[in-house]
Amino acid sequence: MASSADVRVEPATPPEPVIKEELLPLFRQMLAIRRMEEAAAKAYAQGKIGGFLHLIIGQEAICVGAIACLPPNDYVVATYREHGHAYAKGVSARAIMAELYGKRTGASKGLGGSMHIFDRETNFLGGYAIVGGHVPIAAGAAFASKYRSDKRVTLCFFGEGSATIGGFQEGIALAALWNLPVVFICENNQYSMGTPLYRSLAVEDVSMRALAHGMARDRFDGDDVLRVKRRIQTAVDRARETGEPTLVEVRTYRFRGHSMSDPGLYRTREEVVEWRTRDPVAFARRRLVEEGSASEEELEEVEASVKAEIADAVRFAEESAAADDYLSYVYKE
Amino acid sequence: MASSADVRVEPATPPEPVIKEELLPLFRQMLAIRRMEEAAAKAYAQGKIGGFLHLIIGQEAICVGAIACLPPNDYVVATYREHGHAYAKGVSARAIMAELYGKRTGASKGLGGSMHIFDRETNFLGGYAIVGGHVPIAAGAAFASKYRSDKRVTLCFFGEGSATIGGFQEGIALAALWNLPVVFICENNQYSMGTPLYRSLAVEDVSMRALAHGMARDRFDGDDVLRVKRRIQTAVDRARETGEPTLVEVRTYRFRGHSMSDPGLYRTREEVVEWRTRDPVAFARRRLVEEGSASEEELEEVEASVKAEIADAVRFAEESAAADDYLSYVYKE
Amino acid sequence: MPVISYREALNHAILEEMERDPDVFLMGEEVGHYQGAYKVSQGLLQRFSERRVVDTPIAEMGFAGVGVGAAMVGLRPIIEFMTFNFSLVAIDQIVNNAAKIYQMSGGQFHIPVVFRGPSGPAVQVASQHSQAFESFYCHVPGLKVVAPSTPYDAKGLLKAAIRDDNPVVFMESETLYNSTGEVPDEDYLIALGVGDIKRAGEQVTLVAWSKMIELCVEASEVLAADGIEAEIVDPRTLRPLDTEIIVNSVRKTGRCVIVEVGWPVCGFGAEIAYRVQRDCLDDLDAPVERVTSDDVPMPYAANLENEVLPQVKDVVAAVRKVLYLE
Amino acid sequence: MPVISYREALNHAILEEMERDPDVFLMGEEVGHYQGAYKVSQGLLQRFSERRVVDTPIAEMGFAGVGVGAAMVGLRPIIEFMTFNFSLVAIDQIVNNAAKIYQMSGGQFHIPVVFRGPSGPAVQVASQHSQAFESFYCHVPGLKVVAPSTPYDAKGLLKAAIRDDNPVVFMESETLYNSTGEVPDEDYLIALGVGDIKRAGEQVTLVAWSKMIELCVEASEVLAADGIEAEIVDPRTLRPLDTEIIVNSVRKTGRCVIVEVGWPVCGFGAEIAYRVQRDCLDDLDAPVERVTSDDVPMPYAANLENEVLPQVKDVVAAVRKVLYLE
Ligand SMILES: Cc1ncc(C[n+]2csc(CCOP(=O)(O)OP(=O)(O)O)c2C)c(N)n1
Ligand SMILES: Cc1ncc(C[n+]2csc(CCOP(=O)(O)OP(=O)(O)O)c2C)c(N)n1
Ligand SMILES: [Mg+2]
Ligand SMILES: [Mg+2]
Repeated sequence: MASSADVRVEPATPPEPVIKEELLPLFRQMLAIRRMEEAAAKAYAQGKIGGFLHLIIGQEAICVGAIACLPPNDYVVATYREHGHAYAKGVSARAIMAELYGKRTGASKGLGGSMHIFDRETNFLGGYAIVGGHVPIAAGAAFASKYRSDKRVTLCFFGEGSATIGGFQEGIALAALWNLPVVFICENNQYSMGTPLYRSLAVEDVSMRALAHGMARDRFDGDDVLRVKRRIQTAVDRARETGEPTLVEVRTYRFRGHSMSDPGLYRTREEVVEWRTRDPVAFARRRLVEEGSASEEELEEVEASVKAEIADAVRFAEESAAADDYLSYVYKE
Repeated sequence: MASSADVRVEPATPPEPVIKEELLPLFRQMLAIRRMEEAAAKAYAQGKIGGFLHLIIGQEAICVGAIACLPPNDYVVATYREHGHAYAKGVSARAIMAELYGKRTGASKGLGGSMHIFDRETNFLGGYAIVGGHVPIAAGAAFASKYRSDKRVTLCFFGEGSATIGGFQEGIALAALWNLPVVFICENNQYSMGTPLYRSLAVEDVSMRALAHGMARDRFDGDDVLRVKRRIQTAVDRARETGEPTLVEVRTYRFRGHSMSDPGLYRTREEVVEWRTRDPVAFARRRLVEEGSASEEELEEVEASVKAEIADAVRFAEESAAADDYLSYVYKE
Repeated sequence: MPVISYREALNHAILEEMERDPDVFLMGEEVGHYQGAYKVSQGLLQRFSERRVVDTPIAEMGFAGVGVGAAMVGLRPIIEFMTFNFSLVAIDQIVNNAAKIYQMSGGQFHIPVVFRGPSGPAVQVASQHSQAFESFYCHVPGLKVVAPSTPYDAKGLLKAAIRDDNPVVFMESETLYNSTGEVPDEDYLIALGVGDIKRAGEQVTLVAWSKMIELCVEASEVLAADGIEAEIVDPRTLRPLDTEIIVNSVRKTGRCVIVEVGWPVCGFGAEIAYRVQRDCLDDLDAPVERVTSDDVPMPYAANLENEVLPQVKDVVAAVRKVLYLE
Repeated sequence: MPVISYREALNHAILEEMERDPDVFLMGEEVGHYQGAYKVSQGLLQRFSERRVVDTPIAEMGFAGVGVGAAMVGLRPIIEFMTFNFSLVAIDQIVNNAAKIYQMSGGQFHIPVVFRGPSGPAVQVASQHSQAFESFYCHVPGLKVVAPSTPYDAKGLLKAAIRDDNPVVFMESETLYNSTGEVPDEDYLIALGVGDIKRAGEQVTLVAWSKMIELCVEASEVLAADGIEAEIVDPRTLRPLDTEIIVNSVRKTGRCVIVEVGWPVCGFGAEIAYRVQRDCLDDLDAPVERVTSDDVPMPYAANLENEVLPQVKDVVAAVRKVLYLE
C-alpha cells in the first residue's frame, strides 16, 4: 500500500518567475484550448458531435507547457484526450473542430473523430484510444530518430490509469534499454474514469515506474504552465543531447467528467471546487496582471482574438462538407 | 544503462550453517532432479522424447530450497523449465518421465509434455510456455486464497528474461495493489535463450521491479540450497501472515543450453567452467561431509537410492502405454 | 411477465448466480464503485461488497489471467471487459490459458470462467472501438461463445454460462442494453448450443445473432409487405453452433442469408455458409448470401458509419437476390 | 537455377532488401547475435551491425509497437515473431494500430511494416506452441497476409511484402525451413494477391497454402495412381485473396477440397468455401470439403499429434468423397 510519503508531491516548488513575453502566448494557447473544448461540449450537447468526447479542461498547462519546448519537427503522441495536444502542436482549431464534427475538412478527414486526430504537417502522430497502446508507438518514433540520428525528440502523453498496462510497461522498458530520445509524460489527473489513485496504484507515485529501468524521472504540479515548460525542457534537452528517456509525472485535475457521458458522481463537489482554485488558465492570467504587468486591455484583446478564432473554427466546421471517402484509405496503393 | 552497483549481488552472504537433517533431504531432491534430467536428455537424444526439452541442471537449489518452505496445499506455478519444480512439489519421477515420453501414465496423460506438467494432487498448477503468461495465473490462485482466507501461499517461478513482458508486469502490479499472498521468484540464470542480461535489462537487478509497487524484495545467490530456503521462508511467512507479495531474485546459471536444440555458443567455456564450480548439488554434498559430518557411505546410499528411483522412472515411462485419449479433455461435461 | 431491459436481464443473471454460489465473483474496470461503465453491474457492489465485486486497474491481460488462475483453484469468476475491443490485449490469456489448461493438464484442471462485455460497434466510437471479434473466439477449441439478442436469452444464457465448467466468451451488445422484453422472475437457464427461431417463415432463412436480429426482424416486415416470409434463425450460442436448426430451416426454404455486424473476411458467417453448403447443397436454390459491414476500419463520421454498417435495405436486397427478384 | 532452402530464400530476401533500402531493418528476439532462433537471419548482424539487426527483450507488444511507430515516420521495419504463437500478446498492436492508422489518420500515415515468423504446428511442441492464426489476421481490413509454400515463393513474396506500403503479416512454416527448391539469383518480386497453380489437374481442385501444399502434392500422387488428377491451387497470399484463380479451377473441376493445418471452426478455409459456393454453386458437383486439424488444443504425444494433424490419407479420403467414390 502507498505510504503517506508517496501521495504527496515533493517538493512543492514555488511558481516560476513570470516573463510576460513567454507567458502571454502560453496563456493564449491554454485559453484557446479551453474555449475550443467548451465549444465542442456545446456542439456535443446539440448532437453535432457524436461518439466519445473527452475534455482536458483543467489540464491545459501540461500539453501547452510541454509542447512549447519542441521545435516543429519533434513528434507528439497522445491519447483520446488529445484536442489540446494537437492544438499546442500547431493543428488549427478549424481542423480539430471539423474533425469532431466528422467533416471532410477535419484533421483526419472525419474518419478519426475526437479520439483520433492526426496531423502529418505538424508531426502530431495522433490520438489513440487503446490505453497504453500508443506508448510503444512513441518509442518507435524515437527509435527512428536514433536510427537516423536526426536529433528529434518524441513526447508521449498518457494518464496515470495507463501506467500499469503492458503496452506502457514494455514501451518504457524498451526506451530505457535502447536509450531512445522520448519523454513520457503522465498527466496524473487523480482519476482513471471513476477510479481514484488508491484503487489503481499500489504506490501513488507513477514516476517511480522509472526506477526499475534506471530511467531519469521528475514529478511536479501542473498548475503553473511555466513550471511545466521549464521542467519538461530539462527532459527534452536530456533526450536530445544524450538520447536518454525520462518519465515525468505531472499532477493535475480534469474539471469535467471522464467523457461527456460521465456525470462524475465519484467526486465530491468540495474536491472539484478546491481544484478549480488551481485553474491553470486563471492562474496564468492573474500572474500576467500581478507579476507580468500585463494590462486588462491587452488581456481582453487576447480573449477577444481567441473568441474570434474559436467562433471561426465552429463556423468552419458547421459549414464544411460531410466526410465522404472511407474507401481510399484502407490500403495504400 | 545499468550502473556497476546494479550488476553485483549485494551483499555476498556466507552460506547458512549446515544442519544435516535439514540438508540431506534437500540434497537428495536436488540430486534426483539432476539425475532425472540427465536421463531425460539421454532419452531425448535417443528420440524417445520429442518437442522442446528445457533442463534446469545447475539451478536445482532454487526450486528445491523454495518449495521446501511450503506445506502440501500451497500452490506452485512455473514455466516450461519446470521438471524440478514439479518434482520438488511432490510429483513422482515416474509421472514426470512418463509425461516427457508422452505416455498415458504421465502427469498430464501425455497431452502436455515437458512444458506442461500439471498435478492437482500436489497443487502443482502447471508449467506454461508463453513467457509471462503464467504470472497473472499465479496472482489468480493467490486471489482465490485471499477470497477464501484459506491462508495458502502461491509461489510463481520465472526467468529474468520474463521480467519485462506485460503479463509479468501486470501480474505483479495486481498482486501488490490487492495484497495477494504470492512470492514471485525470478531465477536469474544470466541468459534469456542467447540473450545476456545487458541486452535485455536496462538495470540488471530484476528485484528493483518491486519498487514501483511498494512490494517487498530480496536478492541473493542460488548456489546454497539452505540460503534459498531461509530467504524464501521469510517471503512465504510474509505472504501467509500479512498477505503481502514479495519479488525475489535468485542469481543462478543453467549448465546446459536453453533447450536441447541450443548449442549455447553465446557463452565462453571459461564462463561455464567458472559457474560449474558453484554447482549447488556438489556444493551441498561437500558441505554435508565437511560440516554435516555425513559419511561417504550415507551419501552413497542416497545416491544409490536416487539412481534406483530414476531408473525405475525411466523403466516405467518406457513400459507405459502410449497416450490415447485427446478428445475427452477439450470441454468438461 | 415483467418487461425489463437487456441490461437488467444481465444484471439479474449475475445477481442471482452470485446469490446462489459464493464462489462466483465479478471483476473488471469500473464494475464496482462506478456501477459499471454501462451500468450492467448496477447495485452489485452494495449487495456483495468489494470482496466479490472487484474494481481493477486498466490491466486486461493481468485480470483476465487472475480470472483463469482463480478458476483453476475452484472459483467461478465473471471477468468483464469494458468492451471486447479491449480483449485483444488479454486474448493470449483466453486462447493460450483459459482454452487450453483443461486439455494440457490431461483433464485435471477445468476453467469455469466467463469473459463478458459489450461487443460490436456502438455509435461513432470510431475504428479502435467498433469491432466484433466473434470469429476470433469461435476459432478456438476449448472456448464457448455466446451472443444473445434479447433480454430473455441474455438472462438464461448468462446464468448457464456462469454455471458452465468451461471458459465462456459472452458477447453482449452496447446498442441492445436499453432494449426491453419479457423476462420471467423465476430462475431459468437456456442451454448453451441451442438455437432459436425468432420468426417463422417459408421462403428464405435469415441467420443472425445479437444486434443483427433486430435488423432482420425489421427487414422481415419490409419483406412480408411484399409477401416474402423470412424465417429468422438465432443460434444464440456461436460455439458450439446449433448447425441443425440452421440446416433444417434452409432445407425448408432453400435459401439462406447470413447477417453479421462485423467484417466480411473470415467472419463467423463464413463458417455458417460453409456448413450450409456442406449439409444442404442439393436444397439450395441460390448461393448462400452474406450481409456484413464493409471491409474497412470503422470511420467516425455518422454518415460514413451508416454506409459501413449493415442496414435493413441491405438485408432486403440480399433476400431479393437469393430469390432472384432482381 | 541454384537450389536453396526456404530458410535461405527468406534470408536472401531480407538481405537484398536491406542492401537496397537503408530504411529497412530487422527486429526481434534472438535475430542478431544468436543468428535467429531458426537461423533465418543468419549472418545479417555481421553484415549490417546492431543498428539494423536489433535484438529485443521478450516484449512482443512493445517491439511490435516500436515497429509501427518507426514505420509511421518512414522506416520499413521487419518485425520477427519467434513464432506466431507469441503474436497473440502483440495482436492489439497489429489489429488496432498497424491495420488502422492509415484509415484513422485520413490517409496521412501509412505503415510499411512486415510482421513475420513461423506459424503452425512444428513437431510435438504441444498446445501453446502449435497454432495457426491465419484467419485472425485475414479477418482484419488494413492487413495483408502471406503464407508461402516454396523457397521461390518465399523469396519473391517477402521482397514484395517489404516493399509494400501496408502492414503485411508474413506467415512462414518452421517445418518448411529446410525444404529446398530452385530460386534464381537475380532480383524478382511476386505480387501480393496473385495465386499459383502448383499442379494442374481436371477432376478436383485442392486449395492449400504453406506446409499443406506438400501434403496435397503427396496426396495428388496417390490419387494419380488411381487415375484421379487433382489441381493444386496455392493462393500464396491469403489477404487479398486471389479468388479468381480458385473459382476458375473449380469451374473446371466441379469439385473442391480445402486443406489447412489449423483448427476447423472459422479457419480461413471456411472463407474460401463460402466464396466458392457463392461464385460456383452451379458448377459444384459436390459440396466443398475441408481437411483441417482436429478441433482440439494440440496434444504433445507424437501418436496423438499425428491423429490431430491433417494427413495425406485425409486429403485422399476427402477427394474420394467429393468424387462419390465411396
Ligand atoms: C486497454 C483499454 N482498456 C480500457 C479502456 C477504456 N478506457 C478508456 S480511458 C480509460 C481511463 C484512463 O484513465 P487515465 O489513463 O488516467 O487517463 P485519463 O482518462 O484520466 O486522461 C479507460 C478505462 C481502453 N480505452 N483501453
Ligand atoms: C511471449 C513469448 N515470447 C517468446 C517466447 C520464446 N521463448 C521461450 S523461453 C524464452 C527465453 C526465456 O528466458 P528466461 O525468462 O530468462 O527464462 P529461462 O529460459 O532462462 O529459464 C523465449 C524467448 C515465448 N515462449 N513466449
Ligand atoms: Mg487519469
Ligand atoms: Mg534466463
